[in-house]
Amino acid sequence: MSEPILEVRGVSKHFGGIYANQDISLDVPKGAIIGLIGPNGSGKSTLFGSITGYHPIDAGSIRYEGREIKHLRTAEIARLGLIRTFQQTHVYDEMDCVRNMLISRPLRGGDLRSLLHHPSAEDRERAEDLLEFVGLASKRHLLAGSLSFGQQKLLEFAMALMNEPDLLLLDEPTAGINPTLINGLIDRLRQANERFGVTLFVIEHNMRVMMNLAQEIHVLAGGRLIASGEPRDIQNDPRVIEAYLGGS
Amino acid sequence: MAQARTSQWIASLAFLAIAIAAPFVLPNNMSQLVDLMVFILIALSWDMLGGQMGYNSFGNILFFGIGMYLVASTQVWMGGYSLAEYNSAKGGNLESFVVTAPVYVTSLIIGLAAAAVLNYFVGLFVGSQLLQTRGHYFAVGTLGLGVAAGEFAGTMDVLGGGSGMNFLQPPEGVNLTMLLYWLGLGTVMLFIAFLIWLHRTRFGFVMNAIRDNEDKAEAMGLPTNKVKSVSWAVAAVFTAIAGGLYGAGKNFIDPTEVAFSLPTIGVWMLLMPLMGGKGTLWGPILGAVLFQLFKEFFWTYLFGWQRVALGLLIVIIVVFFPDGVMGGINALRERLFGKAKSAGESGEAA
Amino acid sequence: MDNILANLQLLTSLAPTINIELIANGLLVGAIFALITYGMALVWGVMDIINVAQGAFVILGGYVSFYFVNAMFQIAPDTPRLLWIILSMPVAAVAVALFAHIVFKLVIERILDRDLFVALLATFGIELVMQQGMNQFFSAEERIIDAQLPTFAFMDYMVNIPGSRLLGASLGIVAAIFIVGLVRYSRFGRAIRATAQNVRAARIMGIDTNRVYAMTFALNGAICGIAGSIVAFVYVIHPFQGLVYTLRAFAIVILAGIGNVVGVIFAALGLGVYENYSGFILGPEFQDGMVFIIVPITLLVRAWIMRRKRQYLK
Amino acid sequence: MTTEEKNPEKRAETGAEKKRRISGYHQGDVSTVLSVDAVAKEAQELASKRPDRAALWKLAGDEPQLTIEGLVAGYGRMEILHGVDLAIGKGQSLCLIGPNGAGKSTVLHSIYGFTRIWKGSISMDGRDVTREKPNRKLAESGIAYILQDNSVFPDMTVRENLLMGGYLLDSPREAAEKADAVLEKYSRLAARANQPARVLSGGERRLLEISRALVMDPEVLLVDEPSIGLEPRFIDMVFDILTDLQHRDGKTIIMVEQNARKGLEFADLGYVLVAGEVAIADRGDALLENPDVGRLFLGG
Amino acid sequence: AQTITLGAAVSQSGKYSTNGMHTINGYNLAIELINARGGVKVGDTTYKLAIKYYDDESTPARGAELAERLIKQDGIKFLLGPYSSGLTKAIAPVTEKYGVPMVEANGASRSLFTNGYKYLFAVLSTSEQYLSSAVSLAAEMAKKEGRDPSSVRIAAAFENDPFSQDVRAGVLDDAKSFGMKVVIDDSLPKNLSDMTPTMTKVKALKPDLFVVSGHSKGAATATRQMAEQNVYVPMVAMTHCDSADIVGKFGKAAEGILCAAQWAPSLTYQDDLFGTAADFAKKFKEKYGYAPPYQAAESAAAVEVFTKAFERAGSLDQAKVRDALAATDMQTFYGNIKFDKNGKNIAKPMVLYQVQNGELVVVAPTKWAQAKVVFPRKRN
Ligand SMILES: Nc1ncnc2c1ncn2[C@@H]1O[C@H](COP(=O)(O)OP(=O)(O)OP(=O)(O)O)[C@@H](O)[C@H]1O
Ligand SMILES: Nc1ncnc2c1ncn2[C@@H]1O[C@H](COP(=O)(O)OP(=O)(O)OP(=O)(O)O)[C@@H](O)[C@H]1O
Ligand SMILES: [Mg+2]
Ligand SMILES: [Mg+2]
Repeated sequence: MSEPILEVRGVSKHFGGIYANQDISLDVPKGAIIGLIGPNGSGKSTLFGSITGYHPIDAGSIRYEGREIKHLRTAEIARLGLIRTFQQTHVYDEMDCVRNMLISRPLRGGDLRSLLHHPSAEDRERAEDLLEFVGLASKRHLLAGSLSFGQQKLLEFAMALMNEPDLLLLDEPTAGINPTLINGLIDRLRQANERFGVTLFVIEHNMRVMMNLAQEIHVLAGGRLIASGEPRDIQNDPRVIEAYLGGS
Repeated sequence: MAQARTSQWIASLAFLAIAIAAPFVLPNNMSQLVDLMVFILIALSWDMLGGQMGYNSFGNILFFGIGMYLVASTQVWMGGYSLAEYNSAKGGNLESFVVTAPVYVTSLIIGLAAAAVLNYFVGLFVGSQLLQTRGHYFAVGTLGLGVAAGEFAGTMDVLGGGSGMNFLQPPEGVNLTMLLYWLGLGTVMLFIAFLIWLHRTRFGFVMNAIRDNEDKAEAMGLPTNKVKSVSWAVAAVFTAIAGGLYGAGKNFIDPTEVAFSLPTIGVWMLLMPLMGGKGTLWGPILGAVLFQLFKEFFWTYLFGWQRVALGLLIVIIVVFFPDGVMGGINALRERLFGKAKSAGESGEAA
Repeated sequence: MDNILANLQLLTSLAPTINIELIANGLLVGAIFALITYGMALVWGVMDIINVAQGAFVILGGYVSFYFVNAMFQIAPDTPRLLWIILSMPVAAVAVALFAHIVFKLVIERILDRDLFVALLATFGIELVMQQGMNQFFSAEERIIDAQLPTFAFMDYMVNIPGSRLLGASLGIVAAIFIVGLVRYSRFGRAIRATAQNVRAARIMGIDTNRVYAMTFALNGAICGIAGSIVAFVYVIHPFQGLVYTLRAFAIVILAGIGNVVGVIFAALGLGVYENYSGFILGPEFQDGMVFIIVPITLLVRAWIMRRKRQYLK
Repeated sequence: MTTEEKNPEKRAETGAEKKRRISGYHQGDVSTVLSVDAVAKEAQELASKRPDRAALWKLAGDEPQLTIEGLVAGYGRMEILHGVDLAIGKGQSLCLIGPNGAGKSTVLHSIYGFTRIWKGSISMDGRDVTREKPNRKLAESGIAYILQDNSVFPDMTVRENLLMGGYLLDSPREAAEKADAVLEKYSRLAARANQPARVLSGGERRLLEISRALVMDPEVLLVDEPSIGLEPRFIDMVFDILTDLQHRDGKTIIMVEQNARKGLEFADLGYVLVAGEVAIADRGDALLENPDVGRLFLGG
Repeated sequence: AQTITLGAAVSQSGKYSTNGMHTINGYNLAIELINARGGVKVGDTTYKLAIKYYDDESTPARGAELAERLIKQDGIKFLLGPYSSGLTKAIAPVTEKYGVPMVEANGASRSLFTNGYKYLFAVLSTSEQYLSSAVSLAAEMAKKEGRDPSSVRIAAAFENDPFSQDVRAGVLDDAKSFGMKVVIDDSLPKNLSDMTPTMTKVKALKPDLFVVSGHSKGAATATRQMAEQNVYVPMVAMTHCDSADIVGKFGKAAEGILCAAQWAPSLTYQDDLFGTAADFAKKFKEKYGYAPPYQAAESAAAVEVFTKAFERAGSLDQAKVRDALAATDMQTFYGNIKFDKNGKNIAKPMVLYQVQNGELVVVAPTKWAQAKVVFPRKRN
């Protein structure tokens, strides 16, 4: 595969007595769609947190586009084009959907002066487009806090795309989404990947999604990386079946 | 969108027109009008943090007090006197310290400017530190700072210590209340224009984003720390100017009861936005006007029970008008005319 | 500066026994703060309401106690003073608890689910009403209950422990232990803890959270009533004196960390001692300033530590 | 152990799935890509054939325990449900499915008393409970609610959390017995019995929340998206618990589930909710076979 | 009849409210007596007197606002003073600006009279005189014991507010002139509730004279804590003992404390309105049910001074009244009143009480002394 956009090397992270990540190393190649699966509590979200600077890591290194980012803060990392979504929905409750989208326009430099402009017509158009796509066009002027759980999830996804990330970490994007719409989401993810070259790194419990989307899957269990490989291999890997997909 | 913008400007012009007419209509209420300008300034600046960003600060009184002392001191210093000498008869010895009218006016304006500049940096610094805490911790942390500031000011002999400090007496030919009123009104208009502009920029959006979900804002790469400190610093600038105007109007500074008076001004500045509707532009202004009216009414007609009345008023407002008067008006308008503007557009207009 | 040096010298070489007295009195004062703060922390933790009127409740308790004791002296002049003083505590506790319950029904109940800012303002409003109301009803005169207790002197009168403070602190501790036990071991206590940790979940378990709130607020009223009686015979009560206690209680909750009940006791005792020392060394005029500046400073230190873990103090 | 094996009588038709030991989320392709609007339009058409009340009552065995009639409800000024009918018999289970934002959670909210109700009525055992307050629901009507998100007590241990489920029981001993029975059954929870609930992972937490219902001992259980965020094995475990509750303890269960296949497999009755109205109602297994439902709501 | 309305913003709530109440009672009693006698004759017309009050809540900013409101909105042409120096300081610039004569009775701070205010008149002795007689008394006692006055060591605790800080300045000046040493010089916080650190220091340093000033609360707190902490100083002097009623509150613990006062009922002054000082005390007690603290007496005197000035000016013109006020030279039940060019009364000395057997007894100056000073205080 191509150059890695993200290199995770020997990352460990513990909370009190719980070792959530232990010595994890993996690569995310540029332009790929990579999956991350594992039982509940195996440390998947924690790994996302470690990568995006949510908490300092105990050991290891994280390189993004060849550059060490473990010392950077979340916002700085995000400004490099590495964006994540959350398992529990995170939207701006008291603002309507359009504003939620407009705020999500990328801000690369982090310079305050770049904030002193009004959103352009282009931004608005793009925001409307994305809302249309996730089926929230008719809700565009509702406050995000009053959307249903699934709708918030969709909005959050649209916001992430609005940010035009280079690498997008999605934490269970389809949890709570209607199965038919999930198909659409997968389609759109593929488009984003193919057309705009967004690299995707996705956590999912829904194997239907994983099998149809991911080119390569990493499996965590008990905070350790226990297997990596193509979806088909993973599905038949005895260790993965034992730890996750279902024991004898 | 464009329509919302015009209505903002129309409202501003209407406000300006009323404010210009006010001294002629109410010549006997000049000092109340000066106070009103001060209140509008502190309400709007408090709202930048409390309403727009969701950080409830009790510490803005810090800038108010610093501004006040700074203006008074600048005047003494520009009058060519030593501050320590001036305050050596504690409270300020006015008879032997006189200035001419031009010196008085210029020193007042320069003092206000100095207060603005200095407090910008104080706000930036304090903000960069204290704004790292959130919620209750932030509220009580700033409260501690506000109270401590007053107590320490009372120990500084060069500022007159616990005996306080007088402003210089305005010389003959200076109509102080008029001067303060026009200065206050000018600052208010400047602030309003600034806020109208600011809330349309992405900076304004980010302020709201911080209020709604700071974690998310960070994850999306927004420079939350910078935005928070700078907003507070801007709020500090206008609060400090307000402090200077208020002090000059009252003429006498007492460290804990005039300059850093938490139980009065310090609480009023958050009460007013709440009364009017926080997180909006016109809410705090409306709140300041209403508050001033209520306060004066209570103090005149409910003698001896005025605080009881004020307390009850506060309780009634927070219990029954959670979104302030603006919220009530919007609800009424929606009921009468349907949802004329969507929540989003009027949110943006805020 | 010379002043400070001289005071330090007094502490370290000239009269080191002073240290004992400063510490002892600081602890005794701290115990009273602890009681008041415990009630505030309870309401804060369970209902997420910062009760600005806490000090006014305390003062109200003081007045109830004052009038009760005075009336009893009149009715039965020959009975021992101490008896009535101690009896006045349950009386004040019940009276203020009732008052708190009325406040709850009229105001607090309606603002429970709103943000902290609303609760702050509402309780501030209540405080204003109470202050001036007490001013009108009880007049502005400073009131005290003279307990006429002896002072215990040690070390040739260099260390003195006033009996009233000792009594106040011990009663405060007894009350605090009782309340801690109540919260920890009773069914009501379980409901309180459940509500504090997750309201919605508590409701779904069938807990009548509104009642829990009401009881918590009334319990806080009772605590304030007791504290008020103590304040009346250890210090002075005055309609406008409440703020002193409210602000200190804020400081103590923050120093201890929200939700840290054991911490409240240590923070309160520590603050009592710290206050006495800063008053002694820097001069009393710095005392209040030093008490309040410690709040942002502690927060900054803690925020700084948290920031290294990339977390925030919430 | 899997659902199928436990309830052989219920599962004959899903032969293709039977080979997987763990069903969790179902497999399948993702070729049916419909836009949200397309789904909405087609669903609207389905809704025009909405079932009448008699049909619903019949599904519930004509002797419903809990009924909703003509419910118009929402939040603030916003009307979300426009006349929803629902009936469920004692010991039955019902699964609500439908697009995001259709109002599924709102139905559960309304039963529990969290919404604003303009019209219609909700009754339980013939008693009108439309205006009963949420905190009286469990005590008086025996309705328990498992929320869509977090409802553990973070600083209590797992065991204490279970005990809290028995808060309304008369004796603490009874609660303790029930809690211990739960712990005995679920070793994953037993292993953590004395740890504070806040250290549980999302899945373990969900398990705790649902198994707590065993201690609470309600008549009717409302469950919002029991399987959200769970690993496949846990999903099965959760449905095991629900099966236990329904078939062993005779509880009535109303559930909302986006993992619709799994939900419909479990439930006796299935309702499809579209834009605040019941569009289709049928037996759960019949809905699974319904091609429209499959295409529009089960992802083809 | 026509009415002259005087204006006053006085603390009815806040920390000065006790003394504010005494002030208002004093004003009201005077008005009542004057009106009962027919009123004030100005030129050819006789006027009744009335007072419009506001509550300044013990905050200076509010005081200034209210003064302005009295003048501008209510059209009040003559003001009576508020309670406390701080409030007076805030109000004086306003009355000065509008040329409104103000006779005040409760702002004693010396710094009020260094500003060249032309419309401010104070009937009371300024604050630096409050405790200076205590300092000279200490010197006297030292001499009697055969010590040099300069050997006297003073402990001072003064509230950090304009009034008390001025009292402190007076004490420091006097101490300096005797060459005494001030071993403790503490400023008490305004929200005073506890004086433990100061008491501890006093105990360690064993001064010969302990002076305290902090309005009523300061007096009460100091008295109680001195007793509780076993603080023994041979001579203790404070202000506001009478308004704080330390005798009633603490009984024995107050024994031997010296109290500075502007006035005492046993003084021999008299006038035609109230009669003697004792008459005033009697009338006051009849009306309000408690013995008048000096704050009430001086407030009544202020109204009296105003009336006399109206009569002498023969006009209600503000400038003329001001000039009449400036020319005041009279005796009242409260003492002689004559203003210097800065408006402060220079004709009346302070008196010093001592608590003896549960009574406040005048011990200085010798002219009015009812008893000899007890020195040193008894240990209890
Ligand atoms: N902030 C934290 N403090 C303490 N423990 C934590 C924290 N965050 C995560 N953990 C613990 O770390 C472990 C891994 O959690 P993580 O959220 O990464 O799991 P996950 O793989 O995302 O699981 P799920 O599929 O349920 O979301 C869990 O045991 C969890 O309890
Ligand atoms: N608190 C609220 N205030 C206003 N509107 C709300 C509120 N909660 C939900 N809504 C609206 O009600 C509609 C239905 O919401 P509900 O949560 O019932 O949907 P749902 O069917 O459960 O969807 P999901 O599958 O996404 O959870 C949504 O369109 C949403 O915007
Ligand atoms: Mg996770
Ligand atoms: Mg839902």
